[in-house]
Amino acid sequence: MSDLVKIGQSRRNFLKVLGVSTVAAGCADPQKEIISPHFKESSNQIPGNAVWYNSTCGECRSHCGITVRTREGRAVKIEGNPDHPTNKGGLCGLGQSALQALYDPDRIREPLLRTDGTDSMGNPKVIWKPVSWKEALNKVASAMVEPGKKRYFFTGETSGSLDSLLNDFVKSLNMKRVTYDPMEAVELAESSELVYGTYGIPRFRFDKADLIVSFGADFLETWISPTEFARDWATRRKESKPPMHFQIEPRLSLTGAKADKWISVKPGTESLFAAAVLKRLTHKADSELAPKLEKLTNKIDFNKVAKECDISVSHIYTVASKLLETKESIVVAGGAPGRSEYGKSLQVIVAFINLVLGNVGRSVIPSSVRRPATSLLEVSKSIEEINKGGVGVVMFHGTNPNFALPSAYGIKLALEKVKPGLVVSFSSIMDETTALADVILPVHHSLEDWGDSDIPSGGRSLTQPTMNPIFSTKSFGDLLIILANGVDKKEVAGGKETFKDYIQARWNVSASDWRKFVEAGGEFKNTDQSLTITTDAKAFNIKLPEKHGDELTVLPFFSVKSFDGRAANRAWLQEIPDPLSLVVWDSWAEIHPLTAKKLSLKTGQIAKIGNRFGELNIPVVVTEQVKDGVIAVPIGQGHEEYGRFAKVVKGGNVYNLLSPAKNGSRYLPLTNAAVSVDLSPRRDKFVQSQITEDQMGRKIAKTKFLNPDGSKWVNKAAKPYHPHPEAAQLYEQRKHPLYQWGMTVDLAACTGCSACVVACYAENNIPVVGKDVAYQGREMSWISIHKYVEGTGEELTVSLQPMMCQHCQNAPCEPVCPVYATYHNEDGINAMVYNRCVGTRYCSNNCTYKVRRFNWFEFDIPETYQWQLNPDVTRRTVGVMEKCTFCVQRINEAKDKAKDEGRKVKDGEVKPACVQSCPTQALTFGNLLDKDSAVSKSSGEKRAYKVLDTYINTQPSVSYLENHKYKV
Amino acid sequence: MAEEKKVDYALVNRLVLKMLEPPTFGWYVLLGICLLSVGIGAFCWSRQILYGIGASGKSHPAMWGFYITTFVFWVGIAHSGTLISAVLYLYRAKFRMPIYRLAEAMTVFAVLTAGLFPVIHLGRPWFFYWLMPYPNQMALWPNFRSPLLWDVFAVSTYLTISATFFIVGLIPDIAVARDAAKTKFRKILYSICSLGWRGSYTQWKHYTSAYLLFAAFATPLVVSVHSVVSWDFAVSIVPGWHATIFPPYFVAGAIFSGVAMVITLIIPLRKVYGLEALVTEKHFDAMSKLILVTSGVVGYSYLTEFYSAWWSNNPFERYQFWFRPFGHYAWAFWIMFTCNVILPLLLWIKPLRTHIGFLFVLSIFINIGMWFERFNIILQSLSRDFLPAQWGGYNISWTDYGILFGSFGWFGMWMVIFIKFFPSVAITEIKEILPAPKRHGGGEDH
Amino acid sequence: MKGDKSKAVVGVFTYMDDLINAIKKVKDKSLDYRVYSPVPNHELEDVVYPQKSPVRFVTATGAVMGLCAGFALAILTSMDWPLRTSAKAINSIPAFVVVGYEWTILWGGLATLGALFFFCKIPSMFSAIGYDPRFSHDKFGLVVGCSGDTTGEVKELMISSGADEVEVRDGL
Amino acid sequence: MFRNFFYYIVILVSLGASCLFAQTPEHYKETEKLPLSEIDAYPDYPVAGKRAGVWNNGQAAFWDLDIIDYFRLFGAPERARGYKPEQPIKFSHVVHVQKNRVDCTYCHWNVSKSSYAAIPSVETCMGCHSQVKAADKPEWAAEIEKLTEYFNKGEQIPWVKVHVMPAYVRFNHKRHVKAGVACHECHGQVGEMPVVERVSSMKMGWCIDCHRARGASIDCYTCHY
Repeated sequence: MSDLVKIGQSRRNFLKVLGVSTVAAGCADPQKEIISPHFKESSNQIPGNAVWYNSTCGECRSHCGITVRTREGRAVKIEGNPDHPTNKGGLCGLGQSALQALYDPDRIREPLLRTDGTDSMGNPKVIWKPVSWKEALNKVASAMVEPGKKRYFFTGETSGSLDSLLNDFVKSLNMKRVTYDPMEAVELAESSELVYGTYGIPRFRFDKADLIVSFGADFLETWISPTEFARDWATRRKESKPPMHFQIEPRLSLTGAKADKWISVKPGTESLFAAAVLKRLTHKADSELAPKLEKLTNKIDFNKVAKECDISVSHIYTVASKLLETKESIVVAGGAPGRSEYGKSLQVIVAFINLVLGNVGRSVIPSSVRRPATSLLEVSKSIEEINKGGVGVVMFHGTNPNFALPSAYGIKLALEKVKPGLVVSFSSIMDETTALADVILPVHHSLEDWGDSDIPSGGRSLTQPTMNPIFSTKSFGDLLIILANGVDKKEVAGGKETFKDYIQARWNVSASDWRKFVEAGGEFKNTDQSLTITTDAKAFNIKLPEKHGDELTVLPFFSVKSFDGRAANRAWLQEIPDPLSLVVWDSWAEIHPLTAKKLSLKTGQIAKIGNRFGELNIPVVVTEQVKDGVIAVPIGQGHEEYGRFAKVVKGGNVYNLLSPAKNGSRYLPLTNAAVSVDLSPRRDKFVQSQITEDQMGRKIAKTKFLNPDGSKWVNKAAKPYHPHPEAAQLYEQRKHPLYQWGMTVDLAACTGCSACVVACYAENNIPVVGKDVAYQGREMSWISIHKYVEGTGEELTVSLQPMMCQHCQNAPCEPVCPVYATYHNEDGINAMVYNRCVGTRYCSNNCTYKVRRFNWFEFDIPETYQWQLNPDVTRRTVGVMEKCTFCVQRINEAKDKAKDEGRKVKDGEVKPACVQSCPTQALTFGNLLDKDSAVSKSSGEKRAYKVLDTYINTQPSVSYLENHKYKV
Repeated sequence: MAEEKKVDYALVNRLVLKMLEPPTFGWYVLLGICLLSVGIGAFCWSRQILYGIGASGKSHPAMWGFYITTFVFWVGIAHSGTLISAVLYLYRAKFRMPIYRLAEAMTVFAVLTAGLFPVIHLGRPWFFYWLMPYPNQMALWPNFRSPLLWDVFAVSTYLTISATFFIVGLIPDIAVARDAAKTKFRKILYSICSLGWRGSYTQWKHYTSAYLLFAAFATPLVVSVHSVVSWDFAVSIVPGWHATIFPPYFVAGAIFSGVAMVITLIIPLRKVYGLEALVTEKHFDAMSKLILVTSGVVGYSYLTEFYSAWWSNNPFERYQFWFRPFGHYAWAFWIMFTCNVILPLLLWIKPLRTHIGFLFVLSIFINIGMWFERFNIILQSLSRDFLPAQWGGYNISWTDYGILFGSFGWFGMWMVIFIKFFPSVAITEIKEILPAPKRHGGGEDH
Repeated sequence: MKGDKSKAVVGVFTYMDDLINAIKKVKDKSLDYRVYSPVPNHELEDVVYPQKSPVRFVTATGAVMGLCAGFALAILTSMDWPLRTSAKAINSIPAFVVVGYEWTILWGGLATLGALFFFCKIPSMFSAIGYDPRFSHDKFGLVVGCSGDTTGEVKELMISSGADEVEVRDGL
Repeated sequence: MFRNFFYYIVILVSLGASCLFAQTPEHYKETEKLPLSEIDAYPDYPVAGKRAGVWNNGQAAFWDLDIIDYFRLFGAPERARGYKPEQPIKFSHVVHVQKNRVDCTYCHWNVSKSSYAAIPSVETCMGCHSQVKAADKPEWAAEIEKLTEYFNKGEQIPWVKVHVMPAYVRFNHKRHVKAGVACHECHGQVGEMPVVERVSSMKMGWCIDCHRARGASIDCYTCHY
């Protein structure tokens, strides 16, 4: 592991060793420095000032708007675009970590050609030979036009201009385009077509619902458009009488953790549950639909369903009666747990429920903007065809089937049979599929490239380059145009030479409008689609699951750490603990205590999970947050390629345990792969960020329970809680002349998605330490999501609490520092001066919240990652303490601006990175002295409390607002 | 003093100066072992400076560990030296005479060792001087509100005063050695070190007066230094540290460990150099009783901590004191409890109080126990404090062990050199308690 | 002290009562003398140097200065660049007591050391008149400075008091 | 007795003195200056030799021993007053500022716009030097030729930084310029320097001294974060 994150031992450090004997050498840090001024003066780039570009995130299919901060021509931070209708300012961790894909040290930097060589032992080994673009493109072009050969283009989901260019490209070159994105909810689009008559993923409006029922859809984390949904959900969740939320899934997701009730069903039986609920609702349907639905559900027997789902039958009645009671609701299904063999049936039933309840058009809006093209059927057919030979060229872009499909599909073997044809990969990172290519054409990252996409709410989002390409890469769109033009198919691009021109032509707007849209990051407008519902008769012909076996099954799920595997090469995401399992730098298997007892496994032991398709050797996390008999494993870890940060996580790829899809399914069913579990011979360190999840009644993360009518639920059995009396103040309290910065954290809105943590890593140059150092408990994150669990089984309550420096007014850390390296400044910030710190670490000992981090080593950041570092924040050296500063660089920047304009800093002008990034706006920051500021208002709310303040009188500047949860 | 009847000035000189005879092979071996372990410690420290403090086992949240434990341990060891030399001097306790020089040497060298640890412990040891109040170009001063700065003042004062006390006490004895020196090297060495002491009566007059004043100054230091060290913990808010009992508890513990260390050192010395006439069973009996008393105080303090945690109804304190005997580091607690509270109870048996072999073994156990006492206080409290989500532990690394080992070598090195080159039993003061030789009516007890 | 001290008569005594007798006689003759002893002794003290040592005044001065200096250091440096830590006052007097206390002891101790050196006239690189290595061992020495013609008288005085041996050396 | 102390002192002093004489750095020697009298482009300042107009004579706090300046053993020369590295092009501020009266902000135009006072780009230089060739002064012409070469190759000029600050100091030029701090208060009379030299210690005490005198913030977070 130390090959991954090197611990520095520079010459400077060596001087320091000498320094001990010769005393004064410590101050000798600067060396001769060279300044290289810009060659050209640029009108908008002033060295030292940031330039922001609006663009669109290219990390997943939700296409959030982003605004990218660049310094001296280099992207250093990605934030959500507040004007973008999809995410309205927040951005998930994946989107923010796009920088680490851009600056991935393992990025492919020039075109590569596969040659066969041998390693030092004489074994055959692939050697990648760098070639010129001309040579590489000539090779590809000649293979493309070889007559009489089959040609394939495997792509991910595309949108907007690229989609149309790609389709024209494959059409004119007589290629077959195969699309595969494992996360795309293709079954949802299909069911939408069946039930509503509109093919495409509907828009979901979680802010329009007083009741949320989700069958496995983790809409706060990875499902469809999580940032948008989280924001909508949170606007309502913050209310004093929030919408009730049921989550029906076998493994508690983050969304489930935020739900009022988690109903843990057996995997694959969600459709039965949904059907049972539908049965209770059929009478609400109109006269035409009702009999059909009754027919559809007539075989449902509630008790049988409850038994099959392994739940109490009352849950079905509760969910159904709540749906009947509530006027405005939303029912969704999906996510990995919802994608069983019967996933499509589930979606159809859910669509019917929404239809019956009148949600369609209000909280569920059928839409054809996002039309998934993913088809596993096409993929497997194409693989069969490739196996037959006679293939001229196979191209890949934006998809990694060699990782994201079970090995049973045999794509690796198929690609070996392409010879003498050519396998071409348009990829900027060596993933598992690219590793099989003959020619690799490295493409721009979306931050270096042009592009556009359609927004579900209407309008178009534009992607623009935020910096010059750092390596010899080319835009994928440009490459398509060059290749098409090179083989005399100029009609593909309509005569355009570059992809940018192509987009501009396709947008067909005036030059001034174009400029306006580029600046804004797209053209945003609300288009109301007229709604006509036509239900296909086939929708009533769905299959429901029969009896399930009792064997152990594996349940893969998408996680905020790795998504479907695309995020595995981000050091930040690997380092940040999974908010629920708390695992760092690893893959893991969640097992219920009862199952674990049967298998005699303990947390941290490495289990061998295998079936006839493959095996995993991953550590076990014993937790009640998963159904008995189910082994939940995150998707996306266990890469064999995909860069150093992905490869370091060993243990195998969970896709390899799954059996191929049956019955022409367009997606891969993820549940119900039977496995056997054993203790693995593999030995490895296992790191969890917490050693306990019990808050021992300390009232750190508070949850207020509500009765269904919204009043406070009082636990009469609980012991009375005696807060300490108001503490006397020994000293006169500090007066702040202008500002007293403070923050509030709404625990009801916090989903634990860890976007704030990523934002903090990116903004504050926090080093990634790697697994070995994390194993010693030496992570550096300034803000972390703490998880506390109370209750067991049905009563399980998970609290997720972002914990950062509380900037106490009576900070215990300050008076103990012998050198004033930490003190209280006049803005109420608990300041930390790195260069004054000698490293006694007393402050950390005395910190009640233990939020101070110490630089145990000089962490070596890979060179390319260094280009991301924020020049406004000092990189801390070895031996100094560091912690959250409320992003003082941003405060100073705002003050600087305010001073220029001769005014005070306005409310909302300063947002620390975490506050800015929060998709749910759970965090509020501002001046506590200003009684009208948002933070003053929210810290004065009834729910507000300060952690441990009644015990130790630290008087934090950070207030938390209690989480609330219905007692159902 | 029945058995000392035959002891006269000449015998004292002969016995003590015998220890200064040219080193034997055994002495070189001992010195070699010490130097080797100093080397190991130095290597570990260099490596730690090179890579960062992460080379040691400290972690989040246990940011203090072996080094501060060892620091407190050595400061504690230092205490009994001053107690024996200064406090007992003021009380005119005669049983201190044969052992006080060794105890004082132990004090100085233990403080010398302890003083290294705060620097070793620093994240950036090359800036250790920022803790000193000196005018600098940054126009910055240290923070006098920090207990660590109090430590700097307390320990540096302690080192200065105890070293002065020690050296002043040595001057007449070095003069004795000078006058008996056989080799030229030693002659020069002792001439320089004795600063030209002649023992003229005016000198003696000022000397006794100054010595008394030194003793008077060193006495409050005995109480204050370890109290200040204990404030490092007691002033903070960590559950398990934040207790008003800490100063007396630490001082008692310090004396306890110090007396044990004196026993550990004096028993082999007495054996090797045949000092049975000077260091008698009576002295061991007195020291055993001191151990018994301080062990009682320490044991009582342990129990008080538990009681006050329970009585306070403070969940953090309560959990901490449940965690100590039954938690993850329970082994450390039980080592401490056995060595410091249970084993010393055997000293109630009178024959054991003068049983040399038993005392030697017991004293080593007490030293181990006292090291673990500090380990318990520091590590256990830090690893389980307010937020359960931030709980953690300590990953003991070989750097930790290496530096701990090195500190014993460092201490031992000074002791070994001292014993061979300077009188490690106070010649003058033993002579002082002997009856002055008189032609008429001798035998008057001083 | 007074008179011609060209010669020094050195008497070596084994017994303290003999020595004291000799000193008394020398004192009666108002001769300048010096006593060497391996140990300090009260009886001797009463004869030779009955008044109190001035070291204690130096010590007291040092200690008081240390107390003031300690508090001054802490207070003045805190005022020089007032940085607030926690809600504590810039002049947190209770915290500064430790500094004052330690410096009282430190300065007092160092002043005592200085006074000791000053009054004992050490370090001294010059050999003392009439010093004999035995005086640090088990013998007492009495050195009387006198003119050449009184040496016999002094010699006689010492022998009569019980000196083991008497020797005449050159004085200052 | 006093004689002994005297010996100790003599030994200490001679040790110290030997360091002093051995280590007087080459770069610290006085440089020849053009007469100041001809210059009227500057505001009034006390004419006090080399460091005229420099805040506190370029010295840190009054007790600063200037160890770094005198003993190169103890610190990087880059941090010492008198640091005067050789530049890739022998650019003379004397010619530009003093003779031709070019305003500082003409080339360092963003000094009031950003925290950096950026070195002008090659293009900016060529703005004038595409015309100005100094054909009558061959040694100047050679330097301009070098500049033209850089321009033609499209390369940046690797200027050597004179005012090197540690990475943990955040100095904001804009704020200082807007507060009315004149360039020469820190940088000295650059117009008199044929080769730019560091005339201020730029150590913390020196900054603080001025901040205190002018009532500017002395909060640590103003400069260190």
